[in-house]
Amino acid sequence: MSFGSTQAACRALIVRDLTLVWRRRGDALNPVLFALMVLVLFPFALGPEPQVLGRIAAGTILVAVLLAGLLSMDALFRSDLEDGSLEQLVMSPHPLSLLLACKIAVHWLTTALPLVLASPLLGELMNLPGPVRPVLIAVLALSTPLLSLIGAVCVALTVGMRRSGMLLALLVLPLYVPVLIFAAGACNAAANGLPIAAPMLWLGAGLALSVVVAPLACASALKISLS
Amino acid sequence: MSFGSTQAACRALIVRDLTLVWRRRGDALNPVLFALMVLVLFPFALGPEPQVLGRIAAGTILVAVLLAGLLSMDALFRSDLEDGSLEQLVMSPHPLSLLLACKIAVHWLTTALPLVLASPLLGELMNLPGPVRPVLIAVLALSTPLLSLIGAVCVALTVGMRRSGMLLALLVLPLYVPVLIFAAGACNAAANGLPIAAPMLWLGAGLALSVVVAPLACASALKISLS
Amino acid sequence: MSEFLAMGGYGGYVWSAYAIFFVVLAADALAPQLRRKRVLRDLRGRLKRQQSRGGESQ
Amino acid sequence: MNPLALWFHKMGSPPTFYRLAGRFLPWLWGIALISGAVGLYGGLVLAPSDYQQGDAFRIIFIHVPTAWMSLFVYAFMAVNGFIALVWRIKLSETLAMASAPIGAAFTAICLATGSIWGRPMWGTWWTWDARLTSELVLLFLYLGVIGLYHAIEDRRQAARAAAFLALVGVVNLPIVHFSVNWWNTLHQGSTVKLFGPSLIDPRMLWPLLTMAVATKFSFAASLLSRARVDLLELEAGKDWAREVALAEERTP
Amino acid sequence: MSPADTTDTAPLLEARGLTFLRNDEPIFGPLNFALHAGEVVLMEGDNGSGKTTLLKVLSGLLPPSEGEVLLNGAPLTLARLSHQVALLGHLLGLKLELSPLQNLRFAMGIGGLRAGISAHQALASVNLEGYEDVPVRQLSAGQRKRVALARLLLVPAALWLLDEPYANLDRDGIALVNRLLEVHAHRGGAALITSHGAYAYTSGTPRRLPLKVTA
Amino acid sequence: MSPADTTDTAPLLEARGLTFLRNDEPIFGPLNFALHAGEVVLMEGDNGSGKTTLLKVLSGLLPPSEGEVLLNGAPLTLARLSHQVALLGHLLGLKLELSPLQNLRFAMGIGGLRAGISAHQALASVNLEGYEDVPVRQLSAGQRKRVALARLLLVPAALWLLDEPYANLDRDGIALVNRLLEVHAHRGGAALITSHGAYAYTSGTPRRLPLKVTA
Ligand code: HEM
Ligand SMILES: Nc1ncnc2c1ncn2[C@@H]1O[C@H](COP(=O)(O)OP(=O)(O)OP(=O)(O)O)[C@@H](O)[C@H]1O
Ligand SMILES: Nc1ncnc2c1ncn2[C@@H]1O[C@H](COP(=O)(O)OP(=O)(O)OP(=O)(O)O)[C@@H](O)[C@H]1O
Ligand SMILES: [Mg+2]
Ligand SMILES: [Mg+2]
Repeated sequence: MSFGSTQAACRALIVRDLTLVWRRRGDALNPVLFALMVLVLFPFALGPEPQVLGRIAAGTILVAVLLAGLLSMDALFRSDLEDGSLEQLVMSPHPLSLLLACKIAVHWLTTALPLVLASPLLGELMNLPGPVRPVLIAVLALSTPLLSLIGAVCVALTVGMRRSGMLLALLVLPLYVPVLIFAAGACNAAANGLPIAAPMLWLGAGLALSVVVAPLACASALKISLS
Repeated sequence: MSFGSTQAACRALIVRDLTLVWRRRGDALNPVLFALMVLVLFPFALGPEPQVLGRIAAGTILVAVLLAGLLSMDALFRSDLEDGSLEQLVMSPHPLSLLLACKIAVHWLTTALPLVLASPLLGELMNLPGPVRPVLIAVLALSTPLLSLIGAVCVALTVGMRRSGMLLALLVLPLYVPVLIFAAGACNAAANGLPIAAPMLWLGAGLALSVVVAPLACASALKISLS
Repeated sequence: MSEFLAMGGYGGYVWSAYAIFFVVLAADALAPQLRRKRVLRDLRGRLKRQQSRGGESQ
Repeated sequence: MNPLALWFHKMGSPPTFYRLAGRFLPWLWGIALISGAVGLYGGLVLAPSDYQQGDAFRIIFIHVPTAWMSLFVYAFMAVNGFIALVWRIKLSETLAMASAPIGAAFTAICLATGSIWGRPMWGTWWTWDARLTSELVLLFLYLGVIGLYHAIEDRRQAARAAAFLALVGVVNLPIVHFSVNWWNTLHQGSTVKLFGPSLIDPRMLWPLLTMAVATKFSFAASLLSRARVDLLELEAGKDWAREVALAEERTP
Repeated sequence: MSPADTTDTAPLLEARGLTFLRNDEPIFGPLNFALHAGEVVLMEGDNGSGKTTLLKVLSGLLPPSEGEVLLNGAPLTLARLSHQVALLGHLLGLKLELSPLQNLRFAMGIGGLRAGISAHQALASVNLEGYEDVPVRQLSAGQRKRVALARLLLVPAALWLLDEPYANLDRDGIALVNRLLEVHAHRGGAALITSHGAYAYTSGTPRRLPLKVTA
Repeated sequence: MSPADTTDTAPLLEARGLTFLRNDEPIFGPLNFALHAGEVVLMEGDNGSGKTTLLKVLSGLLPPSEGEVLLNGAPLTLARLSHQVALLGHLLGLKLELSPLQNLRFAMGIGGLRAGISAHQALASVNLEGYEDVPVRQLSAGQRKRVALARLLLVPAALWLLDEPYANLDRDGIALVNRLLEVHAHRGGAALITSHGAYAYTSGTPRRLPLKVTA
């Protein structure tokens, strides 16, 4: 009789979640497509003048990525809740926060990473000025995991609810605002040829902090909302 | 023994749906709050310069209202599907399209109308130029029912699916683009002091057409996706 | 008096601000009173239901 | 047991609290109304008009107290939420959840009066300045707490979840307060200081402080009457609630 | 409830060579059966044998792949059928936010009202007096099922299609369902009910309709 | 399975004055009971009497409002308990996209593995040979329940908490559950199973634990 190591548990969870994503690999593209479509709407809504679009490109891309991430967040625990595997996870003998960290990591890998990789394309679409492009990628790489971690805590709070979509947005957006401010700050600085170190450092510090704190908070929130 | 008139059936449906909204009246504000929050994100992402904001205000408000409507659309049939009353509705002896038209009307009244009413506030927030303001309200009053009707058909197609959120967005957005183009066209014309009759007429024509066609299409789509 | 109401030309601003202040705070104060009435009514209805059901079973 | 928790257990048993709060309430409302009347007379009539802003500055007597209250009530809610999460004391849950709508009301007043004031002073109803925006985010936080509380069916679980969210949102408080120092904003910086001399005419200062007292008391009164109803609803099955219901029927 | 003395009238429901395919795999084979007024038929089948699917076909929600369904001798269409057929599936079709009375009023508005019964009486006959105005959310699973049964009593449908009506009910509830079925059969209605065989249909021996997977 | 000869050892599970309140309304009253190794206890109660809630409290998912739960004589904490307790609720905890084998592998990774059994063997003992690699979505309801039962066999938990294990199962499935329970009891495990009384627990007469609402 063996109770299994925590490492084995994490591995089993990651393997399962990746397999599930692979089984529904069409869905993994959804956030990219959504962001793409939000961005496509803007030229229609504003008219196609390149200067206007270029001026607002970085900000709009950030907002689109943020909204896409927000909408994909809802699915983080939903299917596990609906089929009862979330209870199995909570009852497992291993630290819940570690298991949740694995889940969040897989979720980021499969929903946000494609967005980061697609960002040069999005920049091209929106006429993003040249010097901002590498900065935008770096900013997205730093801020999307931060958004995922913050979002996961709020999702854990709303997980037992029906019709949680809008409520989740209401809970999450105030917490996303600071991330957005620093991300946009870096892009603006790059556009004006100013140093971008300060906002990037803030983002990095936020990420480091939330990597440690968010899984713990997420675990407590989950226990509250399952009870 | 009486089988009841179609009029009585519609009245029963409207009374029930309104009672349900009233029971959860907090939720009815969600679309407004969401649109507000999307708009709030833009000044953070773009910086607070009033001219820039004013230039993109009308378009951004349209996109925000469109996204809020899209997200609230998902709930149109969901709870009826989940508790089985959708089957009762489909099996009722009265024309399904008429019943669905009532449902869509109540949904518009309770989710989109608050958005239309809140649009002056949104315009104020985004520094919308003065002459565009009345036009924006008129445009929203014409285009939100159109969006609801188009959206309802797509929702009816995806209603049986789990995790339909993103998929719905993909289906609906291409259909929303023409509406967006005319709506933005009217606002741009107003901003430049040009006549706005043409795009408004197109919107009105689209609305008239879809008031007739969409409930029928919605009924067929629903029957397909329930079987 | 009318000079006081005019507030040096800023009357509209000042008085509308004060109006909002009073209306919102009055609503805030009234809301619990109304809810209290409803809760007490529900409570009494519940008591009656329990009594009538208890009477039936005995 | 922790002495704080012990105190809460004694004072905070719902029937005791219900009775005590009922006895305090008239006094709290009375003080709030009287000090409010005095403060308003001082602010609207006695205080001289500002040399720069004319009479428009009189909005200060409601704007600033409600702004302070918007922060104070949030802090109060978060502290009670923390107690509710750690020691699971029902009274704290109730107090935290009852303060959310009051805080939202103060925040809304602050935003509304601020933007009415901004129109003549800055020439615009709204700008995306750090203080204004962070105050708006504060309103959203309040609304999120209220929304989460009402979205969950079990009242106590709902209170814990919403209290958790309130705690997470505490990061916004220092941002609201220090935004005028950290970023250069259109909004003016601190003029009233707790320690050291204030940069404001005493004839303006005393009505302002009186109004601050009045809003504090109106908060306390509103909080207690909300918490009373909440406890009554929460404990509807208990004997004391039945007795209250019957007693109120006899003396309506 | 004596099936023998009603067989000479036109059957209320008749299936002729009824087949349903999903992805070209047969779910249930060619079925031929008739259901006469006054009959209660218990349909038995193992898990996944297609009971729920058959009821959906019979109620017009799913189109049959082959064969046809006759209602009073005429082919089934969704519009004609709905006056005559009431379906109670796994999902009860109740709004949790509304009271039993509000739910029943909606059902009457949509489906019509049988002569000689009111919503209050229907609730009384399923032992729910006193719960008229309590939100359904606050009712237990068994009480919710009773509200759905009250709807059956209320709407003027002669044919009841009940999918596992006993599931999740306690012994009292099971007895209630049997009583309602008996009353319904006595006044000339008919019912087709499903079960996977682990529950007892206690009042008399109903005609059984075995459902075999043909694949 | 003879409860008498095990009562002198420390009970596997013990509840002392266990109470659970929802919105301050008691769901189940002060409960006192002990469950010894080798016992299978059938918990009966009407709809809404709190059976599911009790199982959740016993498995640590819900905190008790009053009283305590002892596991092998020590108070229950979520971390300690999970090696020893397996819960099978209304929701089976299976991923429909994955095969039974993949689902079992995940369960082993999270919950550990009992000595002397493999995933293949567990599937065989619930009569699912040949279905190892079919996505669970394509299995019938009864077969899905069997996969969940295989998980019980696999993880090293001495105490099984089964919520309505017979529901939705046909007669074969019910017999299988009873067989598994017997085997588990014989090798020193214990099980608490719920039922609303309409199903028959066929093998012998189990000890019954009535659950009364105290309100
Ligand atoms: C929508 C617009 C406004 C918002 C949201 C707002 C918000 C706030 C907040 C939150 C505070 C309290 C800060 C703290 O104590 O930490 C405050 C204080 C204050 N506000 Fe505003 N304000 C707005 C407009 C204005 C305008 C237009 C003026 C005057 C021109 C003004 C004058 C003041 C003054 C004098 C204080 C007191 C500062 C002190 O002594 O600490 N505000 N405001
Ligand atoms: N929506 C669907 N898509 C594909 N296959 C389905 C669908 N619904 C049911 N099936 C399959 O059709 C078959 C019959 O299902 P049905 O629900 O009718 O069975 P049942 O007799 O009601 O079983 P149970 O006793 O579990 O309720 C099963 O094999 C099932 O897997
Ligand atoms: N999440 C919840 N929130 C509020 N009340 C609940 C919740 N879950 C259950 N209840 C209530 O608690 C009581 C006990 O429910 P529980 O599910 O434990 O009953 P049960 O004995 O399992 O009934 P059944 O035979 O229907 O499964 C019921 O009255 C139910 O309405
Ligand atoms: Mg079935
Ligand atoms: Mg149960």
